[in-house]
Amino acid sequence: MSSLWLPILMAVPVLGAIVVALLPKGSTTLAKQVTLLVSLVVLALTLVMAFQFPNAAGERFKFEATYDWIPSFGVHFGVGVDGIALVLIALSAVLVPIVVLASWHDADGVKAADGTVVAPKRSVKTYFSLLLVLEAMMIGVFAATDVFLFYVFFEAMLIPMYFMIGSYGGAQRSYAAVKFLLYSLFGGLLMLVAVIGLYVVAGQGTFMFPELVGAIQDPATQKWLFAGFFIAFAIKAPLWPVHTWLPDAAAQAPAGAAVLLVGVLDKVGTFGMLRFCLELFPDAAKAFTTPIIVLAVISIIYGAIVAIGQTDMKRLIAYTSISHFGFIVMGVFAMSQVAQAGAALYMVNHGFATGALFLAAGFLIARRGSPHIADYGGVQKVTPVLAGFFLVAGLAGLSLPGLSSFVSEFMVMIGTYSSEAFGSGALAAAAIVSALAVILAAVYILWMVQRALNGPTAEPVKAFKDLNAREVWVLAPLVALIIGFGFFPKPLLDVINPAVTSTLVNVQVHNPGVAEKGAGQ
Amino acid sequence: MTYVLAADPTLADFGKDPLWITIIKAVMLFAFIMVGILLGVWFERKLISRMQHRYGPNRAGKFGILQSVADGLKMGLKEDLTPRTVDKALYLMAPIIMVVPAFLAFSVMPFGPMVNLFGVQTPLQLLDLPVAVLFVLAMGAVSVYGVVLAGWSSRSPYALLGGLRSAAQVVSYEIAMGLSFVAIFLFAGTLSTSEIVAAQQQTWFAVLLIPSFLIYVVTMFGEAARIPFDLPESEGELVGGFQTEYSSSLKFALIMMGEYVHTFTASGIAVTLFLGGWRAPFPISLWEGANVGWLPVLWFIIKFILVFCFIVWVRASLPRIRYDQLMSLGWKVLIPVNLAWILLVAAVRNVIFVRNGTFDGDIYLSAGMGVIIVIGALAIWMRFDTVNQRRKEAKKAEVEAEFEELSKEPAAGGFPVPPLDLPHYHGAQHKEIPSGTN
Amino acid sequence: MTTNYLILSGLLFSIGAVGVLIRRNAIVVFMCIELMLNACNLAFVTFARQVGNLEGQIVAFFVMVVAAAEVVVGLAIIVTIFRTRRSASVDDANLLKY
Amino acid sequence: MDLYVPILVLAVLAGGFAIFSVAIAPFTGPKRWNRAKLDAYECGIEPTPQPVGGGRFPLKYMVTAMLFIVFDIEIIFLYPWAVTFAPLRNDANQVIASGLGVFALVEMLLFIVTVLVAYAYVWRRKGLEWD
Amino acid sequence: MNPTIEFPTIEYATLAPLLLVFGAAILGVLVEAFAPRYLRKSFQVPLTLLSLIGAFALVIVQVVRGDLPTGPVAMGALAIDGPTLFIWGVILVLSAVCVLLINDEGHFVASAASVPGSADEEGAERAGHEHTEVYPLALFAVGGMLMFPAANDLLTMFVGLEVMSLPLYLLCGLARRRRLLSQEASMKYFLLGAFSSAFFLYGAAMVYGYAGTVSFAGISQAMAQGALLDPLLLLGFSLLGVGLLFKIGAAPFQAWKPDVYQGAPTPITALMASGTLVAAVGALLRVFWVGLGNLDWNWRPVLWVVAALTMMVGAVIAITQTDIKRMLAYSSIAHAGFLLVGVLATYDTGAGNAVSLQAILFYLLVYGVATVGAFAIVTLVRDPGGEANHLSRWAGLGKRAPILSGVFAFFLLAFAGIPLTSGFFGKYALFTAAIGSGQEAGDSLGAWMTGLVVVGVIASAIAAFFYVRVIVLMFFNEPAADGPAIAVPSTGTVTVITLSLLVTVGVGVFPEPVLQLANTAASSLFIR
Repeated sequence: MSSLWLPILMAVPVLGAIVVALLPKGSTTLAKQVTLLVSLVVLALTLVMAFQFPNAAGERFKFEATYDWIPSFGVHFGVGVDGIALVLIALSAVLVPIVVLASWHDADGVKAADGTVVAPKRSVKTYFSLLLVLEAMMIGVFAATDVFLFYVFFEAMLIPMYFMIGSYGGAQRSYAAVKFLLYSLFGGLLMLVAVIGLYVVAGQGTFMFPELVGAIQDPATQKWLFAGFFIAFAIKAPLWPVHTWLPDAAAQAPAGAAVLLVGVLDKVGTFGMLRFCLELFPDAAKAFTTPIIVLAVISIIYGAIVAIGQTDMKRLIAYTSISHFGFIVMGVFAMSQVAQAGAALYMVNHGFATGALFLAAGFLIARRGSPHIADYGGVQKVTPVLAGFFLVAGLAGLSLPGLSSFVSEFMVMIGTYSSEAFGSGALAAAAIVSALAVILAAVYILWMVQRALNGPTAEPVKAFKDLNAREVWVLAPLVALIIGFGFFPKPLLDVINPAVTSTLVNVQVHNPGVAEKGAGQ
Repeated sequence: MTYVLAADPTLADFGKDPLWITIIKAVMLFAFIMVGILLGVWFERKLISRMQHRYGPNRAGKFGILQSVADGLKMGLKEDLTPRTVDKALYLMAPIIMVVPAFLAFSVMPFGPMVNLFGVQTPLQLLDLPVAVLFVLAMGAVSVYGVVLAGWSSRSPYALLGGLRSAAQVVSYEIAMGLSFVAIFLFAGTLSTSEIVAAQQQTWFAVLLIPSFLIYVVTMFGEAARIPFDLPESEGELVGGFQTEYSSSLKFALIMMGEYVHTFTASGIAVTLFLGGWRAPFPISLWEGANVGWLPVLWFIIKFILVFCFIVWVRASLPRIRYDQLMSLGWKVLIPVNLAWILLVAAVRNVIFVRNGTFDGDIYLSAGMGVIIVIGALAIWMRFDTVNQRRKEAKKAEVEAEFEELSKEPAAGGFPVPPLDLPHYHGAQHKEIPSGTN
Repeated sequence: MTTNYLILSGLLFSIGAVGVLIRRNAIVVFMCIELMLNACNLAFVTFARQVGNLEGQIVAFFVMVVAAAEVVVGLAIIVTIFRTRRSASVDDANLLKY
Repeated sequence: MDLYVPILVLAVLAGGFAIFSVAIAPFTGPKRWNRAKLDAYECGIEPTPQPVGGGRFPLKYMVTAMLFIVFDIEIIFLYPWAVTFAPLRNDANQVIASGLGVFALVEMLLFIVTVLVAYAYVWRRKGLEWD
Repeated sequence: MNPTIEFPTIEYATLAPLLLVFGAAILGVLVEAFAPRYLRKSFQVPLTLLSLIGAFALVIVQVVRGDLPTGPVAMGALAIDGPTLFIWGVILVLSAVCVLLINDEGHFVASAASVPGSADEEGAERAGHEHTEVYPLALFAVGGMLMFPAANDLLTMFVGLEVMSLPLYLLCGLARRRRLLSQEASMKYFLLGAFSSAFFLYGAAMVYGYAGTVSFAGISQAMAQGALLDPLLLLGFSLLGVGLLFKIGAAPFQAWKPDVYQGAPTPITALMASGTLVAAVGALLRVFWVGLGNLDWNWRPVLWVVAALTMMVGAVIAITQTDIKRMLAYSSIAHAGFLLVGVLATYDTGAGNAVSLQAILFYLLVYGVATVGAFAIVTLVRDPGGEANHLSRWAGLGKRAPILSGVFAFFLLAFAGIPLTSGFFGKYALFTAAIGSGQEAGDSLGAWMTGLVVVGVIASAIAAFFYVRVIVLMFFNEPAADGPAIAVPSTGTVTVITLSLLVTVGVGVFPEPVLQLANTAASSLFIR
């Protein structure tokens, strides 16, 4: 029984990309409209699918579809979603139309207020078709139930993003793009070795994820393979110390691409840890928990501290993300129901929150032509709507209660603190240390808000126009989601929890008491 | 083909002599060649003089027979010059390199059947090898080194050019020569000289394989650098060629000796491979006793002398040809003709073998192959021939046009030229044209 | 008995190899390579004698052919280069005229 | 090995003779020093000694040498072919190994045709022109 | 003398592709000899292409009919088995494609014998002369390429090696522009190539001395019975290895590759980079797997080092290159290293070996195709003085010729092994085979094989850097004011590029048919 939902979901953006690429030269507006339409169709389809999810057939993975792709290698085109994958696909589907709207003029050539060219005119069609290709791959990477297919999307995703950063980004774009590509590629290649090793050692002759679970028994082998996967995901997620590509890439990418990069692409790393590192190599995962938690905590604190020192808005947001990813990784490896559910939820919420922050910052930057915080001041008075959105997004970034990030961050910390997975106090200590980051987050967000939005109005700021309708349409849904899920995260948790449970079963960790607490949240 | 007599040596008979017999045979061979040279030089001069209505040498000894000895002594007593510029080691080695292989080449020449030499039953031949003919060719090739080195080490333009020319000529003719032997091997099935002689018991290869023989005769002159192919020396053009710097001492004598031995070798090969070797010629061969004991040496020497006479005769009759003509003949005529001929021989042999049941195979296929070869060869030749023909005609037309032009304008290019059609220029025939090449 | 020939062949090969590595003149390098090929031939023929079959000799035949073809190609290439390099002087170009 | 002893003997004889002749030559003749005698001979003009390592020579000799190599190598294959073409007989004149027969003929035909193709090319491209 | 001569037979039908190519080459020489100058090209091009296509068709016919010979053919000289036919097919396709490139105007010198810059040369140029000899020469080279991997004994292999190399030596020196460079490349290639074949030959002599035969089956058998530590054998295999590794350009014998690739006319470079590599790897496999299969505990450690070194050297030195052809040459060296990883991946079982073989065959196909495509594009980017090979000239090409640069970028990504390109699956297949072989119980290298794959992965990452650098240069840099012109591609070149692109994309997305083909070819393994 194979369902056509996911293949269609992936085919639609690919077809859209081809259509956009084939449009006659010069029809830029048409290209944008087609892209928007396609992405909205995808969003609609995703939502329909999501509502069917609870009732759909399938044990853990639903909407499964499996076709032979390369029988010689035992590779299948196997797709299917569990709760975590579903919410991440939904996240991508929501973000893409927003990004399309947000980057409506990104490729048109941007002129700063003083007339200097910030970004020269580029091919609009290419940009938007790359965007659609990227969307298809994002859906594919979360939906893949075949390890090889996952790897293929994992690597192939780099290429459209590489061109989006390299061709449409800021002044240092080519440096940033190359750095991004090489880091990811290197990690990916290590993962390739591990993928091959997994296939060879398991000896199952297949790459289907469910069949590979529990296939590797030898602890030493597990450790090696785990390391291969984990390094790739750590680079992707950016975990300290392999995070350095992210600030560059995010700062140089156009705002829309940065949203997708930080909001979705990096989630592939944490998603991969949760799905593959834990379930395929449970023993290794347990063995490595302590060092990984340490890395995660370092990331949390380090990201936050460095963010404080940033003068560039986009870099600052990138560093906050590094801090947040630390939380997610910590949640994943805390091995408790609550923490993992929180981590999964965090992935979604972080996507909305950081997305909103990047976009709001992007609109500011588009008006001033400078990413430096010091160049702004008093924006609030000139463009209250923009400032309002910016403020809400910023507060979501510091996990203010009532906003969505808070729920997830809280769950991660509680889950980690109370995790009895290993019966040690180490996790509790980690949770306590990471709580410091909440304070630091308040510092960097509020400081930025204060410097940029409040205070005396800087001279160039006075000429700012407030958000136009398009820009409002970009930010409003995100803020709505942030607030909505901040008060009512249950729909998300309802789909996430079963998936987390089955993950933990595969990892052979049981702490039902904590699970109950998590469910009650 | 009846089988060879027991007296005929086969390869198995060689390599068994005790050392002292070997030494005796070697000394005999050496003496034969040395004496042969002394007499040969005299004989050649004498013969050629008679052909030119002269007396030739007649002072030293009876009929001047000691003339060569006298020449040799004279050379020994002349001043030995070594120019300053030469590459000394090679300069001195070159004559030695020329002479020694020439002697060695003679060692596989069969003089007769098994004889009783001081109580030992042994073939009258210094040695035989499974690759005897190759050995001869190899030795011929090695002495080319002598020629080249002589020219090279002299460090003078004439000598260098002479040496190269000589090398080019010898190697060119070596190919045709090597090819002319192939037909013999096809029949004899061996490279050993004694066995080739045995294979000629019934018919000489010179009769059976006339084209091969003719080609060999031509290449023989080229290889030995005898007139009409003595271009390496060509006194008129190259002041003596590679030997310019070997003025006139024993070194020069050695070089001359080497060339003479080459001529001898060439004759010896002709006799051995084509003219039945030591076997008695036809009417005498009917007598059983003609081919046993020491008698065959006589037949060999007679044939040898006759071939040598032929060489001298040619020298007396023909002028030296031009270098390009020499090379053209070798490359454009001898080699292709030879190849076609070899294939034809093989095809015919094939037909014969298939007919007498030695081979499996379709006789018509084999015969057809032969026809293809003949027709193919002819067709190719027609093609090349028309090419040559056209070239000649074009040249003729060009010359004619030139003459026409000249006759119209006697003052060609400003120089007063007497009219070219004056009767005393061309004799009676006005239309006489210089002949083309070849 | 055959050992001596093998040693000779090894020596020739080494001389050739060293020559290729240390000589600067293309023709000499080329000659050294030919020397190496001939050392191979010697080794082949010696081994043919030693193991008592004809394969080694057949190989030697083919090697000669190949070496000859190599000579032709190699000389053509080297001569072309020499003509180019010496073309600075009219005299030289004239002397090397083909 | 014994097969080659006679060659050695003859080589010693001939070589001894040749070396003796070369060695003795300076002692038998007179010696009258004259500068001109020691120069290379060049028809009376001032001689132009060639450089060390030999002088330059026309390239056409190189071409001849190459052609020679190609055709000489051809002979390498013709000889064994010719020798084995006929059936091998024993002492009693019975065939003990058949020749290669039609096969050999066909193969040699192909071989020679191939060589002739090269030959035709050389000919048409004026490789066989001398002056 | 052996009294019973085995009557020789030659399986003409099985050898038909080989014979067709050689026959066409000989006909080509005849055309050169007899056709008038203005007609030659119009004879040569169809003759060459048709013969290659015909030979390919003959290969296909044999594959379809499926009655492959079970033993060596032509008196044990050649082995026409599954891998051979696959390699033949690949070589024929690649060379046919390269002939289309050769066919383009302006790559070859008008008169090779004239001195560069002389009036002679100018005259020949003006008269529009061209060396149509390149076609028969290329055909001879292709014939050698077919013979080289099909050889079943060391002698045939040596002859094949030389038949392949000699025409290439000459072709390398025929570039029309920058002739001094081209001639120098030719000489360098010749001297080093001849040097290496001398090593090969001496190795063959040593192995012959050990085994008493030059046929691979015989060598293998001798090893099964005799001592394996015989100095003759050890010396022999090392020298054979030197000769063969030179041909594929493995470190430390890689020095010729960049120079030659840079100097040679680009279509010839394409032929060398694709066809020669394919043939040489085929031959390498035959020597090491078939001939020296019993010695693998001995040569595998050596090849391990060579493979690791080759990958690293190729990848690292490529970074410093400023010439596109040199860079591709170093990339080719790195890829030779990857292929060596496959050669190392021997198993105890035939089925395991078939997996490795399949991977190698697959890699050869995809790499060859992408290489030809890349070089075809290199021919199109031109300066007034010829091809614009300096990397700085390629800056901003993406803006002037987006499609061309896009396709080139795609080929580069395929070289780098990014998923959804053919190169990725090639690398994947090789690495899988290698890791699998190391996992076998009692494997002499064991975990070292995984180590080698890690080295390979690191090399890939380094290699990706310089591929990406070119992409950055083309797309993210501003074009120079006087940038190179993009030649209007001829139909042939367009065909070449399109074909390569289609194969690279097609195999990248859906590799199964090609894998199946390689699998079928490999499953029969090499016959002995």
